[in-house]
Amino acid sequence: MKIDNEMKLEFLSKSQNESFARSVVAAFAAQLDPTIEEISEIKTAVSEAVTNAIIHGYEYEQGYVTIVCRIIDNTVEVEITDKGKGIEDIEKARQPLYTSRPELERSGMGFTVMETFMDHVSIISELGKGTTVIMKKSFKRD
Amino acid sequence: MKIDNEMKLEFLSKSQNESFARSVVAAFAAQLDPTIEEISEIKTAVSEAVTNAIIHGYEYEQGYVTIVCRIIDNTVEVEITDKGKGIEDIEKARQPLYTSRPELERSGMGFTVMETFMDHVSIISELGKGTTVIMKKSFKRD
Amino acid sequence: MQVSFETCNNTLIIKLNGELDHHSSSYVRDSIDDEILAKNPKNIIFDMSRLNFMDSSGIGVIIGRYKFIASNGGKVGIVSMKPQIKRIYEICGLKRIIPSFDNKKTAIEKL
Amino acid sequence: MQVSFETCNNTLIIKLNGELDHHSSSYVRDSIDDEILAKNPKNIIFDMSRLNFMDSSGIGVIIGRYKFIASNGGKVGIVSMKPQIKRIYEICGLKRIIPSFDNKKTAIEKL
Ligand SMILES: Nc1ncnc2c1ncn2[C@@H]1O[C@H](COP(=O)(O)OP(=O)(O)O)[C@@H](O)[C@H]1O
Ligand SMILES: Nc1ncnc2c1ncn2[C@@H]1O[C@H](COP(=O)(O)OP(=O)(O)O)[C@@H](O)[C@H]1O
Repeated sequence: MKIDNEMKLEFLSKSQNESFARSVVAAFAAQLDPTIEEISEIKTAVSEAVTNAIIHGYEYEQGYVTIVCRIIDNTVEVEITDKGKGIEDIEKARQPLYTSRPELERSGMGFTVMETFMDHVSIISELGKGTTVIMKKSFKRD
Repeated sequence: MKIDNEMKLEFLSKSQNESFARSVVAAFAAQLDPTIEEISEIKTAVSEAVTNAIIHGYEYEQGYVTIVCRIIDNTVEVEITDKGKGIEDIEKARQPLYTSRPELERSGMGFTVMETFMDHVSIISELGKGTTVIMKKSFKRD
Repeated sequence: MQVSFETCNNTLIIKLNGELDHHSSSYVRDSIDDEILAKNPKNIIFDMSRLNFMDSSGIGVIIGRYKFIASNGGKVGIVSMKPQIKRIYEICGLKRIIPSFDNKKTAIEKL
Repeated sequence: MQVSFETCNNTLIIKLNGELDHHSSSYVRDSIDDEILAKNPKNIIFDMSRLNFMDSSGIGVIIGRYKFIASNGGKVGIVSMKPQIKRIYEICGLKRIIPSFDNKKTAIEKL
């Protein structure tokens, strides 16, 4: 598997960087000539994972969020990492409607949105160490 | 001096990443509400420095280009680094029309463009180690 | 992100302009809650014709307002969703509790 | 980046559409040189009405074509530069060797 292109983005866990982060991934994925629909799917999935890093990972404390993005053939791979609190029960976290922060009016649908919009979503997490969400999406052309 | 926001971008020294890199810096600087003119000035300056890293720093070999961007008050600070060949004579390199690669139809105006469009440009370089170009631009708002 | 309002009989129309994510959600939430407190509408309609992006944080904002309005016997509708936003609305199951309409006129009539 | 051509008498009009940077410069250079070889024009005009970005790599491309055309006694002009591009043109001193015009008609007449 030859990596055709790669970038890494690190930024402060400030909520104003959510729109910045999703635009950067969209700009990088643009080299695969995605449709407008595919671009908004990636943007939304990235927005969910970055928001989770800021709210749940760092719980609004300051930290760095890292995004690694790779293009391999016609697939974009996005890895979003925080060094925050970690997830105790990944299976529970993935369930639709489950949220640990209902008081923040979270819908509990973040992982469901990521899974619907991307071809593949996996989560690596360790309590007290942090979380990495790995997402992949292929662009099939005719 | 409190850093209000910060990001770091690393990407492969491929020419297709020139437009990606300038868009990312522009998207990050957008939080200072720059004018369209100011945005195109930053984009152009970043494009010059990133192109230099790819052509002169890595001489088309594969390497990583790093951009660190900081917002401090109403100033954006951009640091563009390569771990390439380095610059022997920085003063000569800064001169308008000087280029070490005329055979590539380089105009030798890259540093002049950076200096015109940004408030401050400094260069740190070591032969065989690489080059960092540091640029600053303030947005004065009444 | 901008939020503006219009009132039509006992219905408050909330126009969202920009991108509704976690960052803009607190501003959007506060603006709407202030207006609901001031105008005390029975029903509310979200006009999304100028909303260019929304993720599940936006769904949280809508459900929050829905719960309040519904608990007072009112109804909530959404009009003019762009395709990306319509998909989020469907995926998140909002469809089952909040009807969507093509335009404000039908929404006000049918709510 | 797209490059298209139009010929008017002995003048080749080169329309640039997109962003002219180092990445797109080799494609732009090759397209233009092939066309010059095929049509052998006396003068050339760069139509920049649809060029949205240019840095000093683009200046290198223009100067390269200018040198070839000028060495054969021809002239080079530029039309319809957007403000950002006009500033690069001025900063890089292109102004002294290549005149700029508001539109193609005046450029063809005055070149
Ligand atoms: N980066 C993270 N760090 C720690 N916990 C997380 C992270 N991402 C998700 N979680 C946990 O998984 C739960 C479900 O996430 P999600 O489906 O995105 O819903 P929501 O963000 O609305 O709570 C969160 O409530 C949180 O407990
Ligand atoms: N990142 C870099 N690494 C090594 N050399 C560089 C770098 N940036 C600039 N230079 C040197 O400085 C010279 C002048 O740069 P510049 O003004 O941008 O003009 P140009 O790119 O057209 O040559 C280059 O020709 C090169 O010799």
